Amino acid sequence: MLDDGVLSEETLTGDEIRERVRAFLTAHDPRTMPRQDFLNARWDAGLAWVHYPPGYGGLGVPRALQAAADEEFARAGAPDNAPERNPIGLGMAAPTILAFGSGEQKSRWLRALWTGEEIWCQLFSEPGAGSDLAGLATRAVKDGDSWAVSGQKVWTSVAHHAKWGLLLARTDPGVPKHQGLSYFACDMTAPGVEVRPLRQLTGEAEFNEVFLTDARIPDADRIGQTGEGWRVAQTTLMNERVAIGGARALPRESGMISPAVTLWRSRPELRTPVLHDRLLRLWADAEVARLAGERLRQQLAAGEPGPEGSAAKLVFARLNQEISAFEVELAGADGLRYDDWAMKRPETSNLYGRGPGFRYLRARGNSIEGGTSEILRNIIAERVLGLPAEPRADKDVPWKDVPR
Amino acid sequence: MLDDGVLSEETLTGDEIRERVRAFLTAHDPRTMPRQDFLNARWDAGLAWVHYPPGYGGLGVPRALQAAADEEFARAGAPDNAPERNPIGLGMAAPTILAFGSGEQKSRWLRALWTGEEIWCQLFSEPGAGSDLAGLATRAVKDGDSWAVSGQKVWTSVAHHAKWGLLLARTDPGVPKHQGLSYFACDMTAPGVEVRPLRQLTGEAEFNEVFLTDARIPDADRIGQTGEGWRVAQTTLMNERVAIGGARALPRESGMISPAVTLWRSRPELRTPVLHDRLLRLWADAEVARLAGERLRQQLAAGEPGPEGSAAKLVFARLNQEISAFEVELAGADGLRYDDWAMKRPETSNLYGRGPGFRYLRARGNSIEGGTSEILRNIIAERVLGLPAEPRADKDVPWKDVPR
Amino acid sequence: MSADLRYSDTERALASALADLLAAQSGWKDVLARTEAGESYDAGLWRAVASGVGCAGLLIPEPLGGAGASYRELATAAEQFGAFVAPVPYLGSAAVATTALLSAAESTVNTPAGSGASADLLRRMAGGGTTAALAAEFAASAGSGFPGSLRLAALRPGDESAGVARLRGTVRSAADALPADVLLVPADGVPQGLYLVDGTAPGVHRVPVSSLDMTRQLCDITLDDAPGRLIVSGEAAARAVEDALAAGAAILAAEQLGLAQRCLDMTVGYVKERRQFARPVGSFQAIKHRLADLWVSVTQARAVSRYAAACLASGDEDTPVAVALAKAYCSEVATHAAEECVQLHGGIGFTWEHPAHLYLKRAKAASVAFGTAGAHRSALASLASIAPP
Amino acid sequence: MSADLRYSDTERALASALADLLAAQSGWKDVLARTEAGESYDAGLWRAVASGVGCAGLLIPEPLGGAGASYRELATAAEQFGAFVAPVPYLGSAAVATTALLSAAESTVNTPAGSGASADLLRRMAGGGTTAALAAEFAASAGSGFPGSLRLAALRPGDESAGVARLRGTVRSAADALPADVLLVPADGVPQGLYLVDGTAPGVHRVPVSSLDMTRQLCDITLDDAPGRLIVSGEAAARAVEDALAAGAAILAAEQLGLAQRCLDMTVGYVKERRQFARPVGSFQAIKHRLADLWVSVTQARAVSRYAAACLASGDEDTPVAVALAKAYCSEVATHAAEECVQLHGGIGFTWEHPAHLYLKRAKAASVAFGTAGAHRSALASLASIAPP
Repeated sequence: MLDDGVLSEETLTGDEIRERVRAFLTAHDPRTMPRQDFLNARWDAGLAWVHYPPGYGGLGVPRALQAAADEEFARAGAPDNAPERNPIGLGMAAPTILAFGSGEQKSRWLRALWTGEEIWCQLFSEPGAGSDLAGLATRAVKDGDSWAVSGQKVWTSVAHHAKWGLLLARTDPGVPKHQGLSYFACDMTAPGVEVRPLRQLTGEAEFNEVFLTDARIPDADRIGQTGEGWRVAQTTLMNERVAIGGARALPRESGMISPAVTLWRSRPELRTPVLHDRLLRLWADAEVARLAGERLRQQLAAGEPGPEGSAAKLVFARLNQEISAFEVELAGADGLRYDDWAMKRPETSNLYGRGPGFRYLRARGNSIEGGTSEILRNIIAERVLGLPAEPRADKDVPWKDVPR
Repeated sequence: MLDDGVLSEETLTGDEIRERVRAFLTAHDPRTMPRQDFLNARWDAGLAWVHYPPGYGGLGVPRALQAAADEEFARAGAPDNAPERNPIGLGMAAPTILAFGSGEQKSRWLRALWTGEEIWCQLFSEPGAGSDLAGLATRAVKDGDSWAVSGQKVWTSVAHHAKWGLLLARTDPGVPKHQGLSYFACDMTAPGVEVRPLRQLTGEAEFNEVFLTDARIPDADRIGQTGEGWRVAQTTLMNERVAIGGARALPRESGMISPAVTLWRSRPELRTPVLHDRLLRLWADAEVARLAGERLRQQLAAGEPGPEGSAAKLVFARLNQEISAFEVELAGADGLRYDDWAMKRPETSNLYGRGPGFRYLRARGNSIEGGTSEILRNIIAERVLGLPAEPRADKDVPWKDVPR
Repeated sequence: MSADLRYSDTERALASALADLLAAQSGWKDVLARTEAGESYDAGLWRAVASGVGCAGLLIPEPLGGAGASYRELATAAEQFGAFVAPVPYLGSAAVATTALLSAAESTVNTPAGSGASADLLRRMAGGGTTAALAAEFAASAGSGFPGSLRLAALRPGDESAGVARLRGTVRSAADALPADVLLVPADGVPQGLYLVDGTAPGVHRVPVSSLDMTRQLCDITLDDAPGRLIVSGEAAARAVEDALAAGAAILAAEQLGLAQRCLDMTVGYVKERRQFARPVGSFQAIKHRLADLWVSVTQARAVSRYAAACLASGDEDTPVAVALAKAYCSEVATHAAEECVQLHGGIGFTWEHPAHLYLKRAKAASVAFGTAGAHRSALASLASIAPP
Repeated sequence: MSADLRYSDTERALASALADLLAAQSGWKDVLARTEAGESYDAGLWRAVASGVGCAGLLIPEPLGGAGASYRELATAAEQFGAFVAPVPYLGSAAVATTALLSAAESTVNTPAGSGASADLLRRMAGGGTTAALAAEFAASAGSGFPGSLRLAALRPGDESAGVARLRGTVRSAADALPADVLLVPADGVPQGLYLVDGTAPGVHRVPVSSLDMTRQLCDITLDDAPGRLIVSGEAAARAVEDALAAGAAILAAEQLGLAQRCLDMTVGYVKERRQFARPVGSFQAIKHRLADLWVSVTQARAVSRYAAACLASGDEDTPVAVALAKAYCSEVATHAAEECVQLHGGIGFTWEHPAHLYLKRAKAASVAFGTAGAHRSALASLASIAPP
């Protein structure tokens, strides 16, 4: 999350935050209170995401103070909001709603989002609009107080558990592509919304296709102005990349390098000088990437957001791919086996679970999902380095007149 | 050379070629005849480049038979034509003249070119037109029976020894850039032609800048039609890349890998496992590249030219750079030293001479000279793989109207 | 160097006929459907390529009913099997087992040419009716020593007079052994040797393995006092196994070349058609440069693959270098090509319903099979006199 | 992990002041002209950075007249020296020799703080008026053992009473020793120790070496019974040399970071302006992607360089890992950045009359100095418990 929300004038200290949490826990005993009630109360007390504004689950203090609150709650054995079940809601929907939602929308959505009562998913990509997201074809046509939406979305994770989808749809095909988009919260349980599993090359179906057939969305669920969808979506995407690239503080040997070094240490008979050299390089690269993530985290915490989030996602994808490729080779005969090809719908996405073959295959997606590495390089080149854009044939042409 | 010239109906065998050479040597004793006379006579006998047409130094037989002739001459201790002194003449000028020159031009130029009496250089690149060669600005204005030429050329090797330069100049700025070029042979000793050394980062000045100030070129020295210069230049460039990429049969451990393995074998104390791994990879890559060069040579010899010449030049540049970079590291403390920074003008270009530092620095040029690696990748993508061209702003616009 | 690195007219004709057959009978949807149905090998396709194009017996001499061709032709065929990720046991049977049997037949000098157990089996394999497989880990490479996980066991009454040995032990992750009629079993003991074991004999257990390469399903083989017949022993047996693994590596390198070329072709075709930003994706320079680099790599891989096949065909003394170079280089090119194929297809290339993953899985598994690129490059240290520290 | 990886305000101010000074007094044309004139070190510039910005004594405690800053500030300054390929002996004197002397001073516990030979010398170095250099090969890295090419020689009459030792031998390719007033000489013998040798003493011979990095000219040092004064011996001497080489590697990594950033900036600036095919070269996607990748690498390099400086500054026990990571990573990024700088400038970048080569040469030489990337990664094997085969 690049936006630290509204800062209150007077900032609390970490100790004061801890004090507030302890006071809250005195009044709300997690051992006796129902989980949902406890989480609702925590949100209402501004101790959910402390950097969010008062009234929306926070206290308007710097993001860096969140750790103090979380630690106190964890120490008391309080239930958390199971953030791994709602990654898109917490990582992408919340900052977007915070930045562009109306007061009514923030009040209506943020609490159930944070507590995990309502899961969110993202309806952006389409079969014909992947890298060229702004070229998407899903149409939303105004009909009284609501919008009729038809189209096909793809690569939608957790859609089968979600109550809400962040939907980007074309509301005006008569203007250039970036200008004709609007942004909605789509009720995933509404008629006309059909979710089908999309099987990927690992054998699993982590993702879905979502077919929208004249689905109705109240205008009250539009986020931002009509035609402003592209700008709203940028907030979502930026937060997605930060989330994927990993801006959390992690210990050494986290992530993909962990199973690789574990295999190395436990199976001396697999070692060769060539593999040793490769592992040392990968270990070093992983550690450098971790330090870069830590530096990014420190900058964010200090209110100095930089463009390094895009770098983190690029490096994350490359390293996951290289390390898992190495691990298959290190495993040798075992690397030729695969645990299970059966089609499954995992509850959460786990990039590092299962065997080396799974990790290798799953990691191929890391440079595609959430913005391909190619698109990220374009973004870095143009927005960070200021290199000139390519000649564009579709920029000033009404979307409907662009050949496709 | 991708063009095997005109094949005569009846092809001679290698033994018959050898027989002809022996007969020639009986009539022309290399031990007593002046060198130039001997070479002239060899050319007149069609034993210079046997695949060239009769009357132009050849016999119109397959190029593969050249080796037989050269071997017989070498066996007899006959002087050769010192091909290393005239690389552009033999490698690029000759096939261009053969393909596009008039009968009069072939007769006038080819003999002195082959014997080395007249050295040729190439006047293509300009400070403002490197990769975009067709955008060059040197102007040639017709004035009676001759052309007045003004402009600046750069990266001209052997210009200071050359009698002739292959010149590409703009004869019509009012048409799109590729259409307004013509191709000339420029007398490098004529008034208005000034050659200045161009020092490169190795300290040496292998190349020159050539300043043309109202230099006069007779229309009789134009090669190909007026406005056809780009097409003629393609023949020159294709031959340049084949020559640079190396289509000659070479023994294992030729070229840049040779000093590296020699250093490895002679200095056991420099060896480490990491460097060992790198050297094995480089050795393997160099050997694979050699095999690819050999396959290309076999295809050319069998009259099956393929597009692999561009690949060869790309790989040649990359390998030279990687191997020499490795060698500097292998050399350790010695790699930190440099033999001599003094400005010199070497007689011939030697990529592999001197020390590791020189090889490393000189190799940086391999991906720039004779078509950058970037331009070669464009060519492969578009001409070999048939990928669509980029949008072009300068294709159908008169050259004079293109902003620069 | 005298090796001809081009394709002969015969080879071109063979490749063309095989490509036609595979395109007609084994499109990627058939291959994918078969993996889902659990019928990983396509017996009908094998019969067709054996009888229609003669692929089963390319290496087998004409007197034994084979085509009397060479590793050059087999490598050419392998390129097509790679291009179609064809689920047939050509590699295990027509390359590896055949090489082991030819090597064994050559070593049994006191047996008249064309007779003996090896020759008998080769005669049955020539038409494809019988297939054989070496009972060895697919990851094993030439130079890693005689496999030691299978051993001679105590004889049973009557074995001696029947000329039967008893074999025990387990080999994991063996390739093309699942559909094989006969197993060639390298067994430790006295004598250390290569034994023929009938796939249907009592005590032969094969368990299919869920394999990274879904189109070349591996199996674990357990022999439980299974009866075997010695075909060659001692040094000659070790040589037969070495020859077989070296040939397997070289032929697999050719398969990798064919796979890489196909991945390149598929990707080039896709990016020419796929439009984003109102342009074909293939008109973007970064994509063009990557595909140009890939084409360069494939070009290089072709040269070294041809060289390895030519060296094997002529028994050149440079064969160990050629095989190591080919397997090292082609392993990396094929994996890279398949990875680029997935990446440049974008989301669709990451789905189950697109062929890219079939190629990715075969490429990655093949890069481990018969020795990784790193292992083969390490072998060059002694072959090329580049001594370690 | 508690290390702060950002720049402090002090560090930003230091970097900015130093950049202004270097831009004003040491443009690349000045640097190039100096190399051609054979005056490889710029004494005036050194005086300016020492007095104007206090760079000479950053590590030296305030009681000894220094700035009492830390490796963090020195690393920040090093980035600027790299960005300008500045021909000043900051690395050899303010980083390496200073660290050796600080380490020695810490070990000589029976000397009151602020007294003794090390402290005296540090006091003279704090203002930049005196520079010192370690007499060691520039390619030597921490962990490669006590240098052995210089040895104690027989004493001359009167030496003993004067407290003088005699030193003999040759060290090749030493950095920043050419302009040094004092040499710190690690010498074998009894006692093995670190000795101070005055640069003007009889028997001290320094021969300039034609160096790959024209902006940091090396020299060969020959000592011919040169008089030296022991400042620390035994294990403490070995530790002083180790500390000095480790600090050298970390500070050089920061220099490499600054150099890489500058190469990236120069290249980005050039491709925005340079037009070919009626477009800025920087609008071509392949160029954009390469520069984006380079920017990513520089971003990563910054994090690891900062980490190494922070570890050194706080004496963190992770320092050996941090230094190895930083030198390994930054060596490759700097070399790659300089190579891309040459390549993407096209022909002009290959000429003598463009600054790209000054960066290329420094980057390549720095990648060998104080241990190559490969050597530092190999050191991680034991530091990170990744045991070799």
